[in-house]
Formats: sequence, C-alpha cells, structure tokens
Amino acid sequence: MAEPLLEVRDLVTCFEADGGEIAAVDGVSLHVDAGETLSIVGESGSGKSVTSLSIMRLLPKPAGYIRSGDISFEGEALRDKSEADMRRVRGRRIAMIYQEPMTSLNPVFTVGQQIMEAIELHLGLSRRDARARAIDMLRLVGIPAPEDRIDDYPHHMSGGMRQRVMIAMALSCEPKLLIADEPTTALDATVQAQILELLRKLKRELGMSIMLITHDLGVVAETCDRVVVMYGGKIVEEGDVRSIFRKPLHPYTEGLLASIPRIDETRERLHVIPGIVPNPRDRGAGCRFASRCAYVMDECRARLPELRQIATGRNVACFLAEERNR
Amino acid sequence: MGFLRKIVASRLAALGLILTVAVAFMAIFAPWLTPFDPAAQDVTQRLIPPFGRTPEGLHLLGTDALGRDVLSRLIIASRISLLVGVAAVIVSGFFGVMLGLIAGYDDQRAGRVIMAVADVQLAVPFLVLALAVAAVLGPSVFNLVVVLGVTNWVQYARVVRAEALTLREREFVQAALALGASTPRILARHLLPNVMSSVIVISSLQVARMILFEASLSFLGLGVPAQIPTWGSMIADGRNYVSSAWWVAAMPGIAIFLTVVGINLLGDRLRDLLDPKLRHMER
Amino acid sequence: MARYLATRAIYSVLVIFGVAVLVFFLVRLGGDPTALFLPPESSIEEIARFRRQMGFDRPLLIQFGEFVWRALQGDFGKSLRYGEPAMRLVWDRFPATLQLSAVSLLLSVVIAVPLGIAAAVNRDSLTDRVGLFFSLVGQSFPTFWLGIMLILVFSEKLAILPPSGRGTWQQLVLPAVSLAAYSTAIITRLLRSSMLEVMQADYIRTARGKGLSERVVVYRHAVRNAAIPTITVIALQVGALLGGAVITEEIFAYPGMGRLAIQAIANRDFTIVQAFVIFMAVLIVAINLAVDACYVLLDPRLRKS
Amino acid sequence: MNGAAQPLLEIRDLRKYFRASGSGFFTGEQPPIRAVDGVSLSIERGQTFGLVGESGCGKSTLGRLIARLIEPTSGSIFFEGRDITGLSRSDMREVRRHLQIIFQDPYASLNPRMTVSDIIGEAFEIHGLARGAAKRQEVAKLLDAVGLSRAHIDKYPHEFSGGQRQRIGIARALALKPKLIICDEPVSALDVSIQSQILNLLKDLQREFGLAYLFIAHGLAAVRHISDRIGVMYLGKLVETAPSSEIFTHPAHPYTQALISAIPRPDPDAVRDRIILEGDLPSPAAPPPGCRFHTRCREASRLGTRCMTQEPAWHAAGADHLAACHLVENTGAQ
Repeated sequence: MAEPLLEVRDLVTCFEADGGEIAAVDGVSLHVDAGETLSIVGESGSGKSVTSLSIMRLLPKPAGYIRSGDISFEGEALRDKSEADMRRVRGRRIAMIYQEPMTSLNPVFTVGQQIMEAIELHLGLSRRDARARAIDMLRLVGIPAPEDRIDDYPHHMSGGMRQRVMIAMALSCEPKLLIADEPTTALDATVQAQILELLRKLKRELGMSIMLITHDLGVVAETCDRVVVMYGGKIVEEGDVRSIFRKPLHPYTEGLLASIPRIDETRERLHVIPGIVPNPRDRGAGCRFASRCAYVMDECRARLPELRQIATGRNVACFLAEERNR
Repeated sequence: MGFLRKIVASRLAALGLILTVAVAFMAIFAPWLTPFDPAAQDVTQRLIPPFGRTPEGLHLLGTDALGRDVLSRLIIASRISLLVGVAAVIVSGFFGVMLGLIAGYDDQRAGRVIMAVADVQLAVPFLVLALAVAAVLGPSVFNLVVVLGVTNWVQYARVVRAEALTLREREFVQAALALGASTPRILARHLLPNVMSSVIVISSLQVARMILFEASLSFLGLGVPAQIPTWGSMIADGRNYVSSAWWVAAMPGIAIFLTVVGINLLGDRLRDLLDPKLRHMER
Repeated sequence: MARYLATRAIYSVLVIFGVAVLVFFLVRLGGDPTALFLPPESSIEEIARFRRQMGFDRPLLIQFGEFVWRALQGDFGKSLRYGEPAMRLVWDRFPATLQLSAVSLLLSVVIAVPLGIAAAVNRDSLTDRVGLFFSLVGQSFPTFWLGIMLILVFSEKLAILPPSGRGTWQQLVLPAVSLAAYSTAIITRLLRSSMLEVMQADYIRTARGKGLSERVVVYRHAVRNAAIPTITVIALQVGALLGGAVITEEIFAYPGMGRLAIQAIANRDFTIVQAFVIFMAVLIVAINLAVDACYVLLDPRLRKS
Repeated sequence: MNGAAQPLLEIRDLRKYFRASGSGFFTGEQPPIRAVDGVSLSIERGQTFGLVGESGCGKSTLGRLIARLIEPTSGSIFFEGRDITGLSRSDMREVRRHLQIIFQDPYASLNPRMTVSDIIGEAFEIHGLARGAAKRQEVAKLLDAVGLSRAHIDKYPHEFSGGQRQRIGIARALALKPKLIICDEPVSALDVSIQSQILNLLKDLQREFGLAYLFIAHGLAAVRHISDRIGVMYLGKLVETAPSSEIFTHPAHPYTQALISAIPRPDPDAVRDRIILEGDLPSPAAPPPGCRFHTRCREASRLGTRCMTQEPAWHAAGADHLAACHLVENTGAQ
C-alpha cells in the first residue's frame, strides 16, 4: 500500500493551565491518504482542533506543546523541521481554514492583499501575476465580480463570502492537504450548504486531501470518506463513513448518531446521552466515556480500552466492540 | 484568604503589598513613630545631612532649612498624602460610578448629557483644571479633596458606562426585565455588582495618581495650607537648597515614589486577577 | 468619511462652548469674582470701582452673554498686570510650549514604540522585564521632583546642561526629558498590552498558517492593528503633556504658557487663566479631531465606501 | 375572533424598524433596518410554534418584541385577548407572570454574581410572592423540575456546565408558572449530546405545566420534534406557516424548500437533491421590491417580472397551510 499523505503517530499534546498540565490530545494516531477526505468528529474538549494545530505547529505558545509522537507529511517528519522549514510547509503544502470567518481575516488589509501575500511568498510570482492569480482564485470559489471584490475589505463581506475568501487564500498555492477546522459551524444552514458544496467541487477539481474537523455528523455523512471519532483527547472509533453510520460500534458514536434530530422520521423523544462531558482534570484510570455509557461494566471503570482493529480499516476503543460487531 | 494568596503569588505584587501596608501603617500610627517632634525648629542645626548627629540625637534623613527632622516630617506628611488620595478616590469613585451607571443604562438622554460634560472636562488638562479650581477656592484639605474628587470622576464614568452598555444587552439583564424588575433593581442587583471589580481596579490605580497630583498641587502652594507638612510642599521647601542640601528635596520624592510604586504594583495585580480587559485603561 | 469628521467637528465646537461655560463660572465659584482679582487689602471704594469696571455688578446672564460674545471674537479681557489682551499674552508664549511638548512627545514615541513592541513580541524576556520596569518607574514619581533631581545632577553636580531658560537646544534637554518620562511609560505599557492582545487574534493565526515569517506577522499584520488603540493613548498623552508642561515650565523657568498661567494665578491675574484654559481646550479638541481623522486612515472599517 | 377559540397569543402586523447606526442629528437619516416588517401569527394554549429563519431574518427581534423587551414600531400584540402593546411598565408586570423568555447563550443569561437561589428566586421577590425560607423551598422544587440537584442551590453559575446553566435559565422562566415561554434558540450554543437533553426537558415541562412555547431556531431540524406549527421567516417577514409534519413533507415556499434541503442528513447514502441558494442575504435596510426572496429564488423567473414587482399575498397551500408566494397561488395546494 502506498504511504499515506499525512501520518500522525501517538501524538500527545499538552496544555499548561493554572499550574497543572492537561493532555488535550492523548495518544492519537491517524492518517490521511492522498485524495481522501478524513473527518475528525467530536464535541468541545475532545481534542480535535488541538490535533490540527499540532500538525501545523501553530499551538498557542507557550501554553501548548507537543509532548511526544511523530507527524510525517509526504514522508517528512514535521516535528523535526526548523521553524523556517515549517513555514515552507504552511500555506504551501498544508493549508488551513478556520471556524470564524468573521475574525480570521485581518481587518486592515483588503482581501486581495491577504491572498496575494501567500502567492507572492510561496510561488514567487510578481505582484501583477499574483493579483491575476488571486482574482482567478476568487472566481474559483464563486465570488461574483472578483475583479472588483478583490479590493474590498473583509468588513464589506458577509460571513459566507469571507469563508470563500479564506478558502481561496488556502487553496491559492495548491496545497496537498487542506485542514478545515469547523469551516461551517458559524454559518447559517443554507450558507453551510453552499460552502460544503464548494469544498466538494474543489476537491474533485484540484485533487487534494481534506481533513475536516466538525461536531456535526450530518456534515460528515455528506462530505467524508473516512471518520475518526474523538472523545476526551482520544480516538474512540475509526472507520469508513458507511460502516460507521450503518453500524456504530462505540457507544459514544452510537449515542451521537441517535441524538441528532432527524427530519425524515418522527420520534416522540430524542435519544439522549446522559450526563456531561467530564472535566479533563477528573479523568480516571478507566474509559473516559464510562460515566455516560449505557453499557458500562466494572472493567470499563478500571482500565482504559485500547483502540483495536475490529475489521479492515475499522478500529474501536471499547471492550464490547467485538460483541457489538456480531 | 484565597484571594490574598493569589495576589502575593506574584513576587512584584507581594512587594507592592508590603510597601502599601507599610505606608498605611506609617500614616495611621504617625504620631507614635516620629523620632522627633516634626514641628520643632532649631536653626542652629539646619541642613544636617543624613545620619548626622545633633545634641538631640541621630537624624537618619538629616534636617531641613529650619532644622526640623526630615524623617519625622516625612512620617507626619504621609497622613495627608494618603488621606487626600483615599478621600479623593472615594468622592470621584462615588460620582463616577453613579453617573457611569446612569449613562450606560440610559444612553439616550441622560447618557448623552453626562458624556458631553465628561468631554468638556477632558478638553481641559486635568492639572490645569485642578490648578485653576484650587486657585479660586484657596488652599485647604477639604477643598483639595473636592477639587481632586470632582475633576476625576470621568475615568470611572467612562469605564462603568462602557461596561453598563454591554451588560444591559446581556441576557441576564434581559431576563430580569422579562421578570418585571424595576430600574433601581436592575442597577443595584445586576449592573453594580458586575462593574465592581473594574471599579476596585481603577480605584487602586487612582489612589496612586491622586497622591501624585496632591504632591503637584502642594508643590505649587495650591494644595493644603502652608503650615501642614505634605510631601509635595516639602519638596517645594527643599528646592531652594537643592545644590547644598539635596536630601531635603530628594527624600520626600523617594517617599512618594515608593508609595506610588507599591500601590501601582498592587493595582496591576488586581487588574490581572479581577479584570484583565482593563489593560488598555489610561491611568 | 467627510460627514463623520464634520459631525465630530460640530461636536467639538459644542465641547469648546462647554469649556467656555466652565471657565465663566470657574471664577464665580466662590461667589463675587471681585475678591479673586483684587488683593485682600483693597479698600471698599477700590472694590466697588473694579466691580463696575468689570461689569460684575450686572445680572449674571448678561455678563455671560457678553463673555461669550467677546470670547467669540477672541477677546478675553486685558491682563490686569500687563495691561495687554490676555489671549495675546497666551498666544505669544505658545511656540515655546509647543516646542517643549512636541520634543517630549517625539522622545516618548521614539523610545516607547520599539520598546513596547519588543516587550510584547519577546514576552517574559529580559527586554520585556526591562520595559515593564521602566514603565512602572516612569509613572511612579512626580514629574516636578524628577525635574529637580535632573537639575541637581546635570546642572549642579555635573554642570553639563543649563537648568533654566529657553533658546539653545541644551536648555530644552532637561525639561523635555523630565516631561517625557511619564508619557513614555504609559505608551510603552499600553502598546505592549495591545500587541499582546492582537497577537492572540484569529487573523494572526491565519497569517502564520500562510507560512509568513514571524517578522512579517508582527510588523505587517499585528502592528497596524495595535496602532489603533495606541493612537488613542498617544493623543491622550498630548493632553497630559500640555498639562504637565505647566509644572515642568515652572521648574525649569521655561517661558511657556504654563509658566505664564502659574504666575497669573500667583498674581490673581484671572483673565490670563481664563484665556489659558480656553486656549488649551481648543488645542486638545483640535488634536482629538486630528486623531479621529487618523483612525479613518488606519482603520478601513470606519471608511464609508 | 370569538371568545371560545381565542388564541393565547396573537400578534398583528408587528413591525420593528431600527435606526441605522451612523444616522444621527448631523448626518441625516439613513434608511432604517427593517428587522421585523409586518408579522402576524398566533399561538394556541399548550402548543408550540416553531419560528425558523437564518441570521438577520428578525426572529430574535420578534421574540423580544413579544416579551416587550423592545418596543415595536407598529402593530399589536394580544395576550389572552388583551392588547399588551401599550401597557405601562407596572401594568406589564402582571402580564410578565404569564409570559417568560429563555435565551440562547447559557453563559450570558445568568448573572455571575448571584447564586442559583438568587437567580431563580428573583422572580418571587419581584412579584412579592415568597421570601427567605419559603423562597428557597420554591427554588428547590424548581430545581427538581428541571433535573438539577437541590445541593446546587447556593452555587454560582460558573460552577455549572453549559447544559446545567440552561436548566437554571429554564427554572427561572418557570418560577412564575407562565402560560407562554419564548425560547430564543435555547439549544444552539450547546453540544450535540446536550441539545437533546434540553429538548426533551422542554417537552416534559410542557406536558407537566401545560405550557405554550414560541420556539425560535435557525435550523428546521431542531424545531421538528418540539413544534406543533412551524413558521419560516425571511428578511423580516413570515413566508410560510404550516403544521409541523406538513411543512417537511410539502414545503410550498421555495425558501422553505431550500432550508429543508440544506439540512445535512446523517446518512452517507441519502439521495441529495440539494437546492443551493445563490448570492447573499440582501440588506434588511433595503429589502428587494416585490417578493423579498426573488433575488435568490430559482423559481422567480417563471412568472415573468411579477415576483420582482408585486409583493405576494398569503395563499393556501394545504389544510391550515399558508405560503406567501405567487407560485402557490398559481399551482394551489400541491
């Protein structure tokens, strides 16, 4: 099998907070193959965003740092790279878009200036060519009259338009991997549909890989090939999108799926995952989902279940996985 | 006392606390701490340098042009500095918080008038205004407190108003309105408690500022009456002898400096703990 | 944008009118202003004559109307001591004060801006600690005391700089330094905290995510945003500098407006004090207007397309 | 309106125009923002009306208008048949006992300086119903009702998670035993697994206390389970109202159709027939003439220029189902 585009092995990322140390990402291994869309799903505090910032080495300093693990991209170890070498990866080979289109663009520069900046830096184009390319990119992401809009400031644009600009900027240097961190969470449903459609189209046309971070399983079902489900800093389930949705093996994935309000069926009551996401300080020795799990056993509280392969490409961290797969 | 422990977790803030407590202690117990009678003159023993001896004893910080013990006068003068600083902050804080709350809650009529008055006052440099008012009213401790208090409400009013404006839109205030809460209730129960941490921070930094201004006005002879020693007027007295007896002017300045540094260090820490968003505040 | 500035300009005129009201009532705070102008030993006849002469015996409203009417023409009455129009006396001293304040401001900005940025970028480094130390010290001693100590060291002991007067650049050094200390401290501290805040912004993460070097991130993306709150502080410092100049000029016997005002207070020459306060207010309001225009240049969000 | 069938809440042609920021005494008037521009609807006792629309459509403004937290520009609000639009603050206080509101942001909706007992008990103090031990007793009962432990009574808001805070907000609204609660996006800010807990709680409380809800949300999926009727808003106006099941099976207005098709289906094999809306939401300060939706409507050209010039009236699209669209008049109930 070909080497994956991105491979993360045993990543542990910690944050310093109030004198203590919290492992926001606690031993995560995952990979993204060329041309595929991988989704990382989880609720707030699951460690999904921190994983992506670790890959980009953009953790907030000095509070956050990678404790251990390897990250390799196209066969190169990103953790060993100097800061200068890492800058040639960011924006050029791995690009990122973020949750908040309203605050992710610098308010004092035009959108054109901000897109051209990356093009001039990485592709070495002249200002004039960079501008032409920026206009092309704006057209590609579906901004009408890009020759005029290129000189607009971010505050002239709606949230959906700004997210298109962010995408144009991210894709301007034709990266191999696009990390999209909750790219539609802050947007309205119809705008979300526009942006997801755009991402699908661009992926087809440009042949890149996407790592999509989201909490919305609906978004996952529509856009992704494979899914990684995270809970409490750990991967609890991994597999291709069909098998996960058809037969979730981890009780958390199952609960998450069941609690989505669906419009195609009527239920009197919604399914509920009881309890609250536990504070990372109060993690015990056992399974992190134990306190909210409907199938909890004594063993779950005593010992942390390892992520094990249950079927081809299907990994689950639950003692009952085999039984549930039958 | 968890909060006190948080304050002194920073070494600088601990230093600030020690300095502040020391000065406060000095001011409160001044009459029992002075080694000499601060008013006793002896022209034969004038301008004795620090650590100099006279028949009466050791003058740690020397004597001034009238032969008075500088240390004793410093200790007595700390009373006026702290008294004026704290009283002016109470007066200005009271008016500032009240007007700021009103201006923030009703930003249409009352708010506009209040903020226009604030802009008028800000158009005149504070020292100039205080100087002019003090000159008209004449020197007295009471007048000084009134002048400093009345001319410094704007700092509170602006911060409190800005906070009240956002608090008013916050959903807990909306919820109280939906329950039928009256305006006094909204102001007292929902707005005031939520601006208090800012007010405490501003007040602490304002005490330092008021001490500096009191010194400036007293230095110019427009503060307290001449017979009451203050750090500012002591510097003014010493100014004429600065080439021959530097300590007379230098010592009160150092006293002001240590006091103000202490309070500022403490205030900075309070701000970081209570209200980090005030970092941009103009002192 | 022009409309925005026009609104500000009209508001500024209202503010200055407010200052005029303030100044008018200022001398009447203690009741009859006659007592303020004349020495306490004046005879009853003298007082009565002076009161008639100044119009203090007429109804307050008429006095105020006349004050405003004359103020509009730049007439604030004559100085009792010099016999010349008060506003002209103030105006004559303005260049000296302007020079002192401008040099001090320049000094503050030249020191504070690099120091504030360096402190924020290298947080908790030696630079940061030094910057914080100076900003704490700079705002904790009285300006006038610093002036006296500078005179003691550089004029009395070392004898390398003159302690007073105006004319040569050497005479400007000590007053400018002592006046600049406080502003330098404030600007350093605020620029540092603005920079720290801006460096947390989402768009800085975006800039880093593009692969820009830290230098470009700081100087292109962060500084321009941090400049907006810092300009506000610098503008406020102009007011503080002009106010601080009063006492600094007094210490260094520097012939500016501030010294004139202090002498006028000592001489009970309140027409000068009134003219001085109004003049200051006009100056500060004008500076604030200029700052508003600056915002529009710096922050495209304020520009109307 | 005859007495027997009188709805609990009825609003008629309600409007709220906000003054545009930047317009002032010297700058001259800029066109106002028409946040709510002529909305009429009614809510029956014990029923839930789901109000759906995207950001900027005016749905939250409408909620606050009904709670009289802001004053309408015109129109009227009838509560139990009584016009409450012009009521003074003191007359309104009595109405507020029956008309409460819960908010979106569980962090902003609780006063950080008050304990749970103070927050929930404030209602009793304001209306002079209970004090001291009696108040605590009532608060404890409310904590039971919303599924919180009585042990939490003296805690401060920061000691709770988002979902727990939302429960406190609900308890506060329940304290006065209201007949109608306006729920302003109460689950939007919560994690997925917590959302369904709160939705179920609201449903249980409705049954227990006979409450009516105006349930505001930006997505249709969230309101499906809780609503009896659903109304869809676009740019300050209602464009469609229908019973909950009807609107999903037979959406009549092209905007409603687009909204439904935009909901991501958690099923990788679902057949997607997605309607992608073109362009941006127009400014509510200058809404398009004719039908407000025509600039983004893929059907708009079918009727010539009619959609661009003539504002559509309400047309029946089925039993108890109305849509403000010219197409519906032409095609009738589908």
